[in-house]
Amino acid sequence: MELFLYTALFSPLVGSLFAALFGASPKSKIAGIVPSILLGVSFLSSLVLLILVMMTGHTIHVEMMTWMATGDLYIPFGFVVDQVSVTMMIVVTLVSTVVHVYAIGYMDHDKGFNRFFAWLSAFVFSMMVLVMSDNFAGLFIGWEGVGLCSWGLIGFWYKKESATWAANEAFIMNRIADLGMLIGIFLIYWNTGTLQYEEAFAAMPSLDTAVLTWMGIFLFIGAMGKSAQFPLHTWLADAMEGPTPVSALIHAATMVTAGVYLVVRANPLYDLIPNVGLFIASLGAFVALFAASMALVNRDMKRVIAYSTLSQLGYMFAAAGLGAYWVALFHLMAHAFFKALLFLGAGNVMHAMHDELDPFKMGGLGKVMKGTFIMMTLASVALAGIFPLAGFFSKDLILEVAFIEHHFIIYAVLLLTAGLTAFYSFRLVALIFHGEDRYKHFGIDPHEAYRFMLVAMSPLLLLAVIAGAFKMGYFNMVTELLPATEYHVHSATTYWIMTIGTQLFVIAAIAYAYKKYTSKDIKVPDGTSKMENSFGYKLLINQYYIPHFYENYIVKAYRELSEVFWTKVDQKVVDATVDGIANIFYQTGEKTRDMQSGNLSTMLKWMVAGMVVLLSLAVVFGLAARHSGEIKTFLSGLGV
Amino acid sequence: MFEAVAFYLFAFLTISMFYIAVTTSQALYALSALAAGMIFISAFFFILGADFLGAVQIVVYSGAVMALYAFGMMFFDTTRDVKEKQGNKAIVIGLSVISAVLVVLIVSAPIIGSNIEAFYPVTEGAGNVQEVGMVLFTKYLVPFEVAAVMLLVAMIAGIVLAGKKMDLSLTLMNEQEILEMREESKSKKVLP
Amino acid sequence: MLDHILSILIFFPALAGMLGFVVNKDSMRSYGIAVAAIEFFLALWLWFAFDSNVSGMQFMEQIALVPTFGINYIVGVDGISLFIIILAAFFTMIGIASLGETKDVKNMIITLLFLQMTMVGVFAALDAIVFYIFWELSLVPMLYIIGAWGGPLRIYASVKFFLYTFAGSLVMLVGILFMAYFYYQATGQWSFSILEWYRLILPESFQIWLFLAFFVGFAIKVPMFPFHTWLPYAHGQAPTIGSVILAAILLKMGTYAFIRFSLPLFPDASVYFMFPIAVLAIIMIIYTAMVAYAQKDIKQVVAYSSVSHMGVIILGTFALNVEGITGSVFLMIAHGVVSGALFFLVGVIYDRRHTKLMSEFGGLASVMPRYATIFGLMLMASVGLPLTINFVGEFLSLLGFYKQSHILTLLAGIAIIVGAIYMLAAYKKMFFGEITKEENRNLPDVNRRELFALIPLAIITVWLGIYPKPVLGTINTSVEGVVQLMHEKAISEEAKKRIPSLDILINKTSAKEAQ
Amino acid sequence: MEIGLNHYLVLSTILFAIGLVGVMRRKNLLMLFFATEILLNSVNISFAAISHYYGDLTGQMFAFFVIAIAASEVAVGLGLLIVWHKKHNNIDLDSMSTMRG
Repeated sequence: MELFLYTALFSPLVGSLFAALFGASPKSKIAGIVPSILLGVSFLSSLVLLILVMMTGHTIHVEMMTWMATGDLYIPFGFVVDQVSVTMMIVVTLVSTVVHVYAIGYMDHDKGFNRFFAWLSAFVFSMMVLVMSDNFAGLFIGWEGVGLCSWGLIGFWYKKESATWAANEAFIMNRIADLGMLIGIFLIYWNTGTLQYEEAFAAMPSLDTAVLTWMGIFLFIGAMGKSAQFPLHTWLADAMEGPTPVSALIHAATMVTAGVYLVVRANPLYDLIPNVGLFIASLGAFVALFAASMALVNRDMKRVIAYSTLSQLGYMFAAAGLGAYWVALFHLMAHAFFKALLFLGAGNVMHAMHDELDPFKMGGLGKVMKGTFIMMTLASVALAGIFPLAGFFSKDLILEVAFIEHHFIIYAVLLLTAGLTAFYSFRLVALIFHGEDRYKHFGIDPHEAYRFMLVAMSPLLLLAVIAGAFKMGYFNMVTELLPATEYHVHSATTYWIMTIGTQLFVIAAIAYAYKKYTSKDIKVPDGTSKMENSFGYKLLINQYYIPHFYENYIVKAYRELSEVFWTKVDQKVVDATVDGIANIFYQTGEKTRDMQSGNLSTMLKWMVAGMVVLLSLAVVFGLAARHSGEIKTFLSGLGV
Repeated sequence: MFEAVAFYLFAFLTISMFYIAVTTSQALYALSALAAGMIFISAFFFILGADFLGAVQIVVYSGAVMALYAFGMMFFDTTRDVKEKQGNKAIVIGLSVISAVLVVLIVSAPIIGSNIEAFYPVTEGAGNVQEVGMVLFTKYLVPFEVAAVMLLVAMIAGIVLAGKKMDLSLTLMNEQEILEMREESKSKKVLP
Repeated sequence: MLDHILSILIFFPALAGMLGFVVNKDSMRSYGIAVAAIEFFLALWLWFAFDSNVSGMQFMEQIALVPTFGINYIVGVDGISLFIIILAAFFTMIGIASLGETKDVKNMIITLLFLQMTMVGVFAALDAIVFYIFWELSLVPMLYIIGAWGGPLRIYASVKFFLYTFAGSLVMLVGILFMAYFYYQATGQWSFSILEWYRLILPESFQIWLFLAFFVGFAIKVPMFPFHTWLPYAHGQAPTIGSVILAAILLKMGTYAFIRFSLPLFPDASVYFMFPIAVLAIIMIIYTAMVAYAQKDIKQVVAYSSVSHMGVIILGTFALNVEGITGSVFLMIAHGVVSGALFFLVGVIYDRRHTKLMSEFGGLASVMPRYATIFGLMLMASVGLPLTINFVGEFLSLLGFYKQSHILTLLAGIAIIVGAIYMLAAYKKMFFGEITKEENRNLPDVNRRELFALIPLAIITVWLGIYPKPVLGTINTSVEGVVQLMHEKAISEEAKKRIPSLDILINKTSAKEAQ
Repeated sequence: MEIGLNHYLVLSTILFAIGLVGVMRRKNLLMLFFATEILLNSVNISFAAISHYYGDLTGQMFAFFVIAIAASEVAVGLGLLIVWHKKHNNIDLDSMSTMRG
């Protein structure tokens, strides 16, 4: 079995290195195909492992080699395949295989084709390390590894200023969170004496609650960065500067869910500290609403989807925070499928529209791009949570969890967000695929993507539609590891009212979106309409002025402070002090040089002066030595 | 009583002689005053019972050293006044007085305060010269010999240094030669 | 031969350097490479013969120099110094091999060989006087390198470098002499042997003063805030090879000396000063990182970043537990490799453009992809990404210090954020964007000679990041000995508490009480 | 009125001060030598006085050596002075400034 494990883990790395070999050479298809095949192999291995784990219920645990060992610290490269990680492995390898194949078409005309696949496969490898590691340090390796690959991929088009800026922003924001994570790891090590999951979690119940709370908080700070939770969320929207397959894979399906994975993985810890859990849930609910509100008005297709991702991550955290880890993980999985699909569809649209992102400049594309249209619509339906698509089973479950756990505010917020989600998803669909062919004003001639790209997307489509069917099987599997709480509303009536009510609410939102955005009056907004000048719109389109705030009050302040530190403190204070001390000697030398006039008479005078000084010293010390006793009592009287 | 009178008398004489020596602008006056001062100092030695030292003082200083100076001065043009640029007198006198006071402080304090044991006590019943001879040729034999060698070296050094071109005699040269020599030595003045 | 391998390692380069004066100018380069390569292989042999299960000194040699005052030529290595010696040999080798077109190559190579003698000498010396001699001697070749081959401000920079570090080490010398005096007071014998000193337990007040005296010398060498200002000048003016050796090896003398002298000799004072030094280290980390961000010259960025990382090393050292000290020793090596490589990389671009201003570059990624890749790798190592060499050291250092103080570690951890900020900003300015300057359009990528230096460094960076065990294990054994010694020597309750007892058997020597 | 050691010491100090004044004030090298002699003599007085009042001959011994040194000093010094005078035709201190730093 270890063979499958290692195959699943290392074939992406091999693919990455293979593509990297061609890194500097001109584009060659093989650099895309080989990593894709290797990822397929990885996926198949994961599938075998999944079946194995499902059938036998055994988990596979291997220790490859020692990484760090010093003092009491022992960190191996250890990997574990259990119910949770195998789920993640399937999601990661599946989505990334699809994205790889898709990217062969998508990146067809790009000069950095080979480099792209090197980075992308490296990302998958890091992600696999992240999910398969059996200890926190290994998790951290993957954690930083995905951050690095995300940096490389967001800034893939490095000639674009905005892309490199976004890449650096993402990396640095993640680093801020990683610090929290690192501190969490330190806390775990010094309190439990180990970083292995099993032993650490086993030791936790005997620890002080305060310590556990800090652990939970710091680990969650790490999760907040990676999963772009408020207030570290701004990087995710900017990360859309990267190529679309990257957005699909990293910023929708896998990397951003790592935070959720961490919370799920650390469920024994969070079970012990329900207060932190509640905080996580509240923050999740807040972010769900907060992100959805920004998605309502945004005029950048990819950003809308990014905010939607953010919002869905909020759902996941809400579930995880409330202790419904398996629900969170399930939503993570379902979300990965339909969100990746949505992004890839958006990629097709972008290609067709020559990298135009404003949906207001599209319209009526449904006629030209049938396949993409169907896929994106279905993905949006799944996202909105309409029965019987994947979203219904996962997302509505979260609503039920909130309801059953009697957190009605969270429930209400999430319910409202569900409506908003439906609205903005279909606002996008309507603007892109329905209505007038506004793109004609811009002289664009859209075309459908390569057929194999559509074929590559189809597994995702399939899963987005039917993923709900796996719910029970999945439940049985993961609850061997996670708390097996079934969430059923006690009375059937309430259940039906809730479900149908939600469905109706969502459908109403969809209908409203369609009505509003398929009309023939839709024009490209030019900043004159009444709505665009309203305060709410401005607030939302400017993302609550948070990026503005960060830029002006943190980035600029940091830059200016750095400048001050350098020009003022380092040069004018620290270095000037040193030079000043040196100058004292130098100046003394210069000044006393006159003493050496060479005139013997003057020198004799100095000699006598020196003699006087020495004589006076002799007198002083002679007196001091004679009266040392009295001086000591005097000094001690002064308190010296 | 006699001792006190002698002390104050010679003290006054010595101080005034030395004062003249350091203030006069006439080299010859200075020399004479110094020689006189030296002789008056020997008076103190006699008062203090160091007869031998007093004798040596007169012989060496007034005899040898002063004669040496007198000979030396023949090389220089001593008839003209010694012209000296004066600096700040206050500094000169101030420094001197302060150092004098300090020396008094230091010298007087520990000697009065502590008991000094005599290493080489004065032998009863022997004259000063005898005593001196005994100590000088026993305990201080090596320094004495070294001093002798030093004097020899100094003598030779003095002769060598001063005796260059001694074979030249201005009285035997005619005016022309003397002028040439002067010119030559002037052009040789290469010291920066 | 193995019995005298350390002496051979120390003096072989110097002798070869002296012979170098008679070597023909044209064959000097190959001569230098040959000597450095032999030295490097000797160093590797030392590693091979080294028994990593022994925590004490190995390959000791002792020759009496001034027996009346207990001054002996004593050398020896343990796990702490072993790798720095190897690193020194390694850097001299690749430094000479990758030496670009330089005026007066012959003198440069001879100087480097002398420098190597002093470097190996410092890390191998076990007698305080011998240590001090090598420590001071190391200034001379460096002064020469900066002063003779440096940039326009080289005289100022080299004099500043020399005087500053020299002033510090004079204070250290006073400390050494006092230490020897106390040893004499306690035992009635003169000795400058560090191992003998280890057995001396001093009262806390003595420890504090002596610690301060040593601290001044070491802190200037490290250089710790606020003694760091000589470093940017020295780096800014030094030729590439000078910066590389300075950053990779010479700075390590300070941190190494902390572990060799300050900690085991003055355990109570180390605990007493732990927090003030940690605060200094944190200021050093954050402040210099911010200053690095404000720089316009890429070499200055690397120079300040190197100061910033030295802060983490200091922090790890003063964690006073095995994890922290092991981490800091490992980070010394890591920092040597990474900042050495970064200086090499800066040298590569300087050779091509004769400027180090970042505004002169931009878009280099498309012109020099290989260069950009290696730079990127080193950048990531510098930022401390896992699976690179720096991470292991930084992780362990911070982990170690976390035991002592949570808040301070949190503050020190900001290093990973600020480090990323200035490094990424610099990388962006140099490599990303469109090519703005015409001169940059046709720059040649790294050539074979440069790759000879960079590829091994890149390999080490990744190799020791993934599999640090061979190095870490050896360091760990020796560090355990040091920590155990400190625990046993500590007098105050506080120190006993802060320094963990390891309950391992080291050859316990009966410690003698000082009066 | 008894003359004690202190009287001699004070006298010696006064002479010493006079000597110092001469040393500092005189610009003529010959005069400088005179001043030096005064300094040496003032010390000799105190040596002799101390020797007398403590009944110890060491003081006198020292005075002898001082005299010896003074004599040799004069010999060598005058020789040098003559050389200098031959070369420069003056013995003024202000003209000697080759030691200028």
